[in-house]
Amino acid sequence: MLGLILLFPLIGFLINGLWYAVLQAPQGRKKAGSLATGLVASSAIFLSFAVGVVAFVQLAGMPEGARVIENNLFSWIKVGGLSLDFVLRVDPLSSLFVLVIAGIGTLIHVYSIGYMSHDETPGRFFAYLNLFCFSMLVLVLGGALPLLFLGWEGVGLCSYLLIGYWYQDIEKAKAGKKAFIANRVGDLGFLLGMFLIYTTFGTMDFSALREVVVQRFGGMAPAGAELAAVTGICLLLFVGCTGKSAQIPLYVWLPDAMAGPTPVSALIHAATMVTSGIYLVARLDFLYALSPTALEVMAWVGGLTAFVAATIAVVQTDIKRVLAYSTVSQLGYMFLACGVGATGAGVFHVITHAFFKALLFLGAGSVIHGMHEEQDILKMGGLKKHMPRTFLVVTVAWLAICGLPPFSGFFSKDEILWMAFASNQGNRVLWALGLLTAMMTAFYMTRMWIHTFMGSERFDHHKVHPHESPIVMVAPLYVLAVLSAAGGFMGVPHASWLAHWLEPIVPHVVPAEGVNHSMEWVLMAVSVAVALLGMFAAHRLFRDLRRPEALKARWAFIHKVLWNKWFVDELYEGALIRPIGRVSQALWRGFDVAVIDRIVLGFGRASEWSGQTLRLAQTGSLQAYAVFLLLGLVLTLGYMIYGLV
Amino acid sequence: MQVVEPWVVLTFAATIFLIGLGGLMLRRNILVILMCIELMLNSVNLSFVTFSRMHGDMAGQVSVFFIIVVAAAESAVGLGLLIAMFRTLRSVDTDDIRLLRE
Amino acid sequence: MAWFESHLLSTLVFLPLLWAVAGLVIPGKFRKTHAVWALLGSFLVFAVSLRLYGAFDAGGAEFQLAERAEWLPSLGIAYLLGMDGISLWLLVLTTFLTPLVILGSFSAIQERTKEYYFLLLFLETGMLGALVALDVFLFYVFWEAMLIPMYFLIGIWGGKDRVYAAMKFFLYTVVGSLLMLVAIFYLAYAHKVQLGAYSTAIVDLYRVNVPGGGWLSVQSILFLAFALAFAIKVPLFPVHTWLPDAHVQAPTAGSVILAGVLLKMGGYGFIRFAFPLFPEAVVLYQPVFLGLGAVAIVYGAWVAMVQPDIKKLVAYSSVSHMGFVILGLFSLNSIAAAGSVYQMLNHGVSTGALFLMVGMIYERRHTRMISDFGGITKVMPIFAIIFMIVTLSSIALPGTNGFVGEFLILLGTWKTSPWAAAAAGTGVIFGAVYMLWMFQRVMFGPVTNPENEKLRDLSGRELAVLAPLVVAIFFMGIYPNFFFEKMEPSIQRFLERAQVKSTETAIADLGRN
Amino acid sequence: MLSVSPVFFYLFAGLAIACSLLVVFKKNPVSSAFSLVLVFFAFAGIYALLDAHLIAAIQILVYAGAVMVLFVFVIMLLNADAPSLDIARTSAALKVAILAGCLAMLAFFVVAFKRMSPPAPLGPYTAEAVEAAGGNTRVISQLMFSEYVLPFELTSVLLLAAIVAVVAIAMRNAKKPGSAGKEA
Amino acid sequence: MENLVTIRPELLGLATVELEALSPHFAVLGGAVLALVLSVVRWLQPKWSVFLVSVATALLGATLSFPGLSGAALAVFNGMMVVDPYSSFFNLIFLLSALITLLISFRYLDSEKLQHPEYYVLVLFSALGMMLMASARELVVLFIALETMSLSVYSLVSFRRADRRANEAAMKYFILGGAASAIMLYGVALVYGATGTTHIQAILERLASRGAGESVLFSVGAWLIVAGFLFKVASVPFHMWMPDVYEGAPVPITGFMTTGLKAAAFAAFVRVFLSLGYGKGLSEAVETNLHHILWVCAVMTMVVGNVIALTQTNLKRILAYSSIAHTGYLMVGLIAAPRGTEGYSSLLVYLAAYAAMNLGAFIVLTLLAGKGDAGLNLHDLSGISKKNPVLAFSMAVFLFSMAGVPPTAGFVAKYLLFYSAVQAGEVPLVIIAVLCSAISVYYYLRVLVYMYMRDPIAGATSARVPVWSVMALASMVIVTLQVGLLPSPLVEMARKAVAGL
Repeated sequence: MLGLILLFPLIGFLINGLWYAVLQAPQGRKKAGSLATGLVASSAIFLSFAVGVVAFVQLAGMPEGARVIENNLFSWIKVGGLSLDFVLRVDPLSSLFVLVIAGIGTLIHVYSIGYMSHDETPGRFFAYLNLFCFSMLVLVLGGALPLLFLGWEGVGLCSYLLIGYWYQDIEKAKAGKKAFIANRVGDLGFLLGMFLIYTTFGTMDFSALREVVVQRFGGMAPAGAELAAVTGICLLLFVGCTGKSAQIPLYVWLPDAMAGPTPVSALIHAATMVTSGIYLVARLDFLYALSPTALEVMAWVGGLTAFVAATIAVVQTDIKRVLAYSTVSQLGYMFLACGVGATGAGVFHVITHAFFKALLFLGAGSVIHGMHEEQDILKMGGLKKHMPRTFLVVTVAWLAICGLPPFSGFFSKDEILWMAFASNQGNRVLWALGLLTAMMTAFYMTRMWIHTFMGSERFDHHKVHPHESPIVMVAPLYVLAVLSAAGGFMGVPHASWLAHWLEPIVPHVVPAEGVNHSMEWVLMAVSVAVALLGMFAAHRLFRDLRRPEALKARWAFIHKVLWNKWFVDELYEGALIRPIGRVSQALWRGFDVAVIDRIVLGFGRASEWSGQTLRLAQTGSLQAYAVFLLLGLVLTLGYMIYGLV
Repeated sequence: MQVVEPWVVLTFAATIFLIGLGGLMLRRNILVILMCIELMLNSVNLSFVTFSRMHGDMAGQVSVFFIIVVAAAESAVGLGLLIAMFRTLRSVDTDDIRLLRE
Repeated sequence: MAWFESHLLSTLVFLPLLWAVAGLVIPGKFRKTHAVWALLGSFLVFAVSLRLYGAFDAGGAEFQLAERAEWLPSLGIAYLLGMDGISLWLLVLTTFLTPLVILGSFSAIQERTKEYYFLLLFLETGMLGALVALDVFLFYVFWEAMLIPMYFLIGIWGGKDRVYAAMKFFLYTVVGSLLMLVAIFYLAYAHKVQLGAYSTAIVDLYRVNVPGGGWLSVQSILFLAFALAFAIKVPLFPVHTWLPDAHVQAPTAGSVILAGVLLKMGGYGFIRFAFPLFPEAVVLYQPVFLGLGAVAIVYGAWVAMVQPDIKKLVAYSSVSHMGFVILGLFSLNSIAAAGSVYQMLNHGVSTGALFLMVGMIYERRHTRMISDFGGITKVMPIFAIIFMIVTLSSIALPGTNGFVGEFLILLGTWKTSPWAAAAAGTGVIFGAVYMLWMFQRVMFGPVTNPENEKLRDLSGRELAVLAPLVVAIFFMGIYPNFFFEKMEPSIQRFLERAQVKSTETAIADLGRN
Repeated sequence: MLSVSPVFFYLFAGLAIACSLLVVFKKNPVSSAFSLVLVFFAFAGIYALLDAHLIAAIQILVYAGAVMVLFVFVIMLLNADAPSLDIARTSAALKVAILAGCLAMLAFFVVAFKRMSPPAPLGPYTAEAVEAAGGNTRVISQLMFSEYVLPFELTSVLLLAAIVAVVAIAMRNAKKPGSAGKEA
Repeated sequence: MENLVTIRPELLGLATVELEALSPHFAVLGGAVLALVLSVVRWLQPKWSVFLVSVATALLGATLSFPGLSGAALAVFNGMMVVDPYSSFFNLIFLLSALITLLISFRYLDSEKLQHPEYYVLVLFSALGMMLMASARELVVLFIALETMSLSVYSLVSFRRADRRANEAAMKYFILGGAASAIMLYGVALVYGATGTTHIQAILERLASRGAGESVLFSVGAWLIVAGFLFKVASVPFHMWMPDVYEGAPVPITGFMTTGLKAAAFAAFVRVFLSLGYGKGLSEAVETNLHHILWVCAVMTMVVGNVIALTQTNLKRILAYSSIAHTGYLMVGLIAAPRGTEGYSSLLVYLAAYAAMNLGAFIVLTLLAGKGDAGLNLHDLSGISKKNPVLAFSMAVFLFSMAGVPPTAGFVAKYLLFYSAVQAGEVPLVIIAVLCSAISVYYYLRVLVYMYMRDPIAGATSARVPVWSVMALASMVIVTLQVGLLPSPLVEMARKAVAGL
């Protein structure tokens, strides 16, 4: 039954793909419209969503402890001591992700029908989108690490294809390549982690792995070499996560990924792909729990990423880049949560973030759609009047992301902050950092909100006349708006259905003893206050634009640093890419051609040279030959006699 | 009456042989070279005769007979070659035959 | 027909040659008929190889379908053929690629087609013979006989300075194999001394114990002689400089066969001769070759990055891919060994496809410089799709054949030496870098060069050439067990012969997998 | 030990060495030819001393008579009797090398001959036995036609081959080139 | 004094079994004389008659010597000559090479306007000389046979009388040849002095009994004889004459010399080498010295031959230096033979294979040679494969065979030779040999480069290939490939031949 979830998007991909390749691609063939191809794609993902819901219901029906549906499709690789089966497994954790992926996927597919209406080859777009959903579902449903890796690289490929969808613009193609290579760096860490698991525990299947770990370590924590191995595994897998979920060292590709069409950014770079890192950590939570150092590293990386991304987002002017950095920042939050041991909170934030971030992106999409591809918020303003429905839904999302109480953002972010403060892995500094980032999030989101919808209209009127997006785009927004608003209630502190639901996979974290219960309410109030403070500051600052200009002039240096993304891209270019280029040039010209070939040809030239010199001995004069003969004779005779005398 | 030591005769034959060999290398005039070859063959004959006397065996002397025949035939062919060469090169000097080299 | 049934391997080996000789009758000017005749022949040979697949039963004896005939009894040299799981798949790869190559060169080769197709089929005979020969002398005969047709293929139909490339290719291999020949002499004589009778059959030579021990003991020197000959063929890092020249100058068909099969001879040689004959030396030199393999992977990738010429880039990528094979073989455990044999098959398919496609662009634009291209996707969409699939297979994307090979090799190598696996792992990244960078400069971006505007897309024939390869890429990626079933027992025997107790059995009893 | 009177031997030996040096160092080929004749006479003398009377006779008949006549005839034919100064043209270093080479060889031979152990079993054909059997010539000719019949016959083949060879070399392809083998 | 029994009539008569054994020799001699007579008869068109008679003689001689291959060794003429499988094996090589030379010379002489019947007679006489050398068991007889062969070859070398280079080559060959023969003869004299006999078998026995093995006289004499042979096979210290003579001589004769003359020299060399006790009779000290000298000579021959050939552009000179190189390989076989289990059989196989491929190469050269042997430089060959593909293909087979690339006779020969050398423990020598043959691959393939990979020169016409030459060429290609693919008949023949030594 689980095979069906995968089958539908695959069939969707094949239909669109073959239809495009055979009928549309060759020169002179008519291109199919976005409606037809869109419907095929959307129905495929919707059916998969339906099956997902059925599976969810079935799971819910099962007894508490044994909530697992598993079917083994076929034996993938069986060689030497290794045997990998293509086994799909759904349990509470992955069912949630399936619903999120398929659900939001369907909404975005419907939205794309409208968004891609005037694109030349929508068939190709929808084929890639379906392929992405297929890979993401494989990632989530995969029962063993290699299968997860199959999905892992599959989504990497689809993000490459979709970012570089408009391939004629070389910049967009470069962005796609950058994304794929950054992911590949991460994937190497993932691979090595997988090998370390196999060599230490002998299996890569999740359930088998869990049994081996429990049986080997049971209660007491591992020590010495065992600890080193487990920590190694966790850190290597985390390197994979940083690659995929855009954390500190490898996050540079996500902002550039905005080159892709907006639905792509919404689906891949907000809701699904970037969260696969969290899914992996959650799936192997029983391993991460064993190595405190790994958790600490994760927490700090998450915290720092959140903070740095937030600082950059503050100064960005492109609407999609602001959202991109905000995503990086929110992902930092999620890893912060996992790092302090509250994986449940992390998963909860994934879900809520998926709702409001997808909504924000789609909202931005409809703004851009209305403003005829204009993405710079400084050239927008006053769109409230022109796009009332978009304004409404974006406002809901804005409130959610700032973390105001009734909305979903508040519950998940607050849970994370509380855990950062209270759990025995958490520490005060991280909590403070998180709080500061929350404030800055509110600040830059409000800035974007004001620039886009409020204030004077800064676009030139006769060229651009904004209009509301068609119903096919707005309907999904409404659904998402509802989810963003109500989504928080599934994880109300102390009575969270979600924690209960994830119980067997992700144990519920109890706050450390030293912290008394009442502190939670106090901190909740503090975080709401901080959010309001951020909003109010942005509102005051950006009411008339002269004041930010002045601020920018005074703090020019800081602005320049933030505007250039802390010069991280330049750092990588200078430190890695250019030196490797120079070294390989040296290797090729220098070593390959100069050293090896010279040696090889050297032998040839040496024999040629000796040939030339010896050849001169053939002077042609009879006398010389005779003397040479005598010489030979005398020497040899002498040697013969020498032996005897 | 004293007797001649065999090695004296053989050394004498060897000196003649080496004079012939040396002459062959020293002289450029092909005629003299041919004569030197004859000298060498004569000294070989002498060695054969001396050895056959020492061994009290006639094999040496019979072989000398055949060697003389061969030497004669060889010098005839040599002179023939010399005439043929002379007809085209108009000289009997080895310096002129340096066309084939390296 | 009974004779064919009982002498399946001989028919397989000599059918192409006889067919080629029969083809000589067709007069020179009927170009098309030569090509079609050769194509027919190659299909026939492919059919025979499929029959072989059927006849080979995995559980059976080590070398099956064996044929023996006295050849030089006084020296114990016999015409001994036999096949095991590993050579089965390399045979099928050869017979699978040859028809595609012939079909691919219909339009490419216009002059002297009679000799061209004769040489191609002669080359096929050489390759097939080397794969099934179980007598060291017979193997050496086929091993060198292969060089002659390839030398002419590169030399006559090649690019600008083809003569230099052909000569370098020939001399490189000959020097290596001559040293191997001396090692064969020593071994054959050791067999006579130790076991009384003359024999150069490989099974007998396995029994000869050569004094092992130190770095420069007899066994090590003999091993190095064999290893050098095969390393040149692989090509392994320090002795690889002939490959880029040979590939750049060879005609399309030549470089496909060169990359597709000739490079595998090196790997096959290691498996059949170097490892089982000198197990101690293998263990002794294991770190050296693991290092060389890893260096080859990284070095090949790095140098490929800066190549202006597509063919040279693909050539250096072959150095990198084959570095994986060496890494896998020298990890001496069954997963890595299976991975490296599988990687050899993958490399044959994906690099073969790459060269075919580069050939197709070359036929249209007569240039191989990346800078001359740009925005080809707009003009040739079908070509772009297939080129993308082949590129993905070359950078080992899961789901394609490349991934299975590299995954197993890295997993196996990790067990033997984590550092080598980690270093080789970076090759995966650099692989993606140079392939995608090339793909982007060639296919994406606006159509800058006016000549690129009017390029016609793939013709039916060209599609027919590429379709089987694309199917193979996905089939090998999704259902590798089809290949592993037949290969498995032979790999076990190979490792037992290399007398190394495979380490993973120690781990297997830790937990079920 | 050779029962040879030293006086005569040293006389002939001295003559032979002197004349052969003359052969080599004389500028005029004709004088070289004549000194070569003297050498042959000296050799004939030594043969006689060594009781090889047939060889001595043949030496004079064949060498002195036939070969030298041929030489002189050729010298006159090519009127090459002009003195050729070719010794001067060879470089001094070459001369020294040749001399040194020859002296070294001579030293080796002398060493070889001095260490020669007397051959133990004396063959049947001692001087006296040959005398008794009817003289040197008789014995040689009888041997020639019994034990050594093969070399004897082969020399005839050799001479035939030599004649054909010389004819092929020296004939003048005068008149019609390519004429079907009708030569002078 | 009992009267000496000097007259032994029984030695004069020839029993019928001896007649049969000697039939090849008598056939060739009779044929030569008949050809000589016919060349004088004017009305009978001597050009054709002599040619046909000589070809018939060569064929007859070859067929007659076949039975000798399997027969027992038969000593004739008081043991001075022996007809055994060894000599029959070599007779086949000599007559084969004489036959091929005759076949290709016919058209060659026409084009050179040198159609004189003496040519064919001299070829037969030199073939006869070679046959006698192979079966001579007595040093003087060997010397006479050697001289018969040499005299006829001197004349054949200078056959193109009008061409200065031919005369020069002949004169150089004669003078140096004469000196070498004199040196060898002096060696024979010294060996006679040391052992009291010139009979090969007797020398060996006397060596053991008289203890002459250690005497300086014997070792000096032995080395002088070996030096004489080294000159004939053109080993390094004595090789200077060969390139010039090969270039000066007419092409068929160069072919005849590289195959027939070298084989004859080696045939006699092996017999004499055995009789001089290398491997059995010689004392320890002399043997090691001789081994060292030969080792050095072999290495230098291989290196010099291969390396200078790299620099040559004239095909005849390339094949001359390649012949020197092959002499080097043969010397490796010679050194290794006594200690290796294979003995001299690999040497014989090599000589046979070398003869086949070399004759083939020279057939192609003769057909390509222009007037006065012009047109044999490398660039004249460019594009031949387009003009006459048959010639190009056969030349390719011969060149690959010389380079020792598998499916050809050259490879099998090299394999056996080096295999027996490794068995004799000469591994360093074999490694040097193998590396030298790697060098040789370059200059052999360079010829192929010009033939196949260069475009033909404008106006180059395809050479008219007469029927005789095609027959000869086809037979050589077949022999080269046949020995390459099915070597066992030749190897068995060689092993039987060596058994009798």
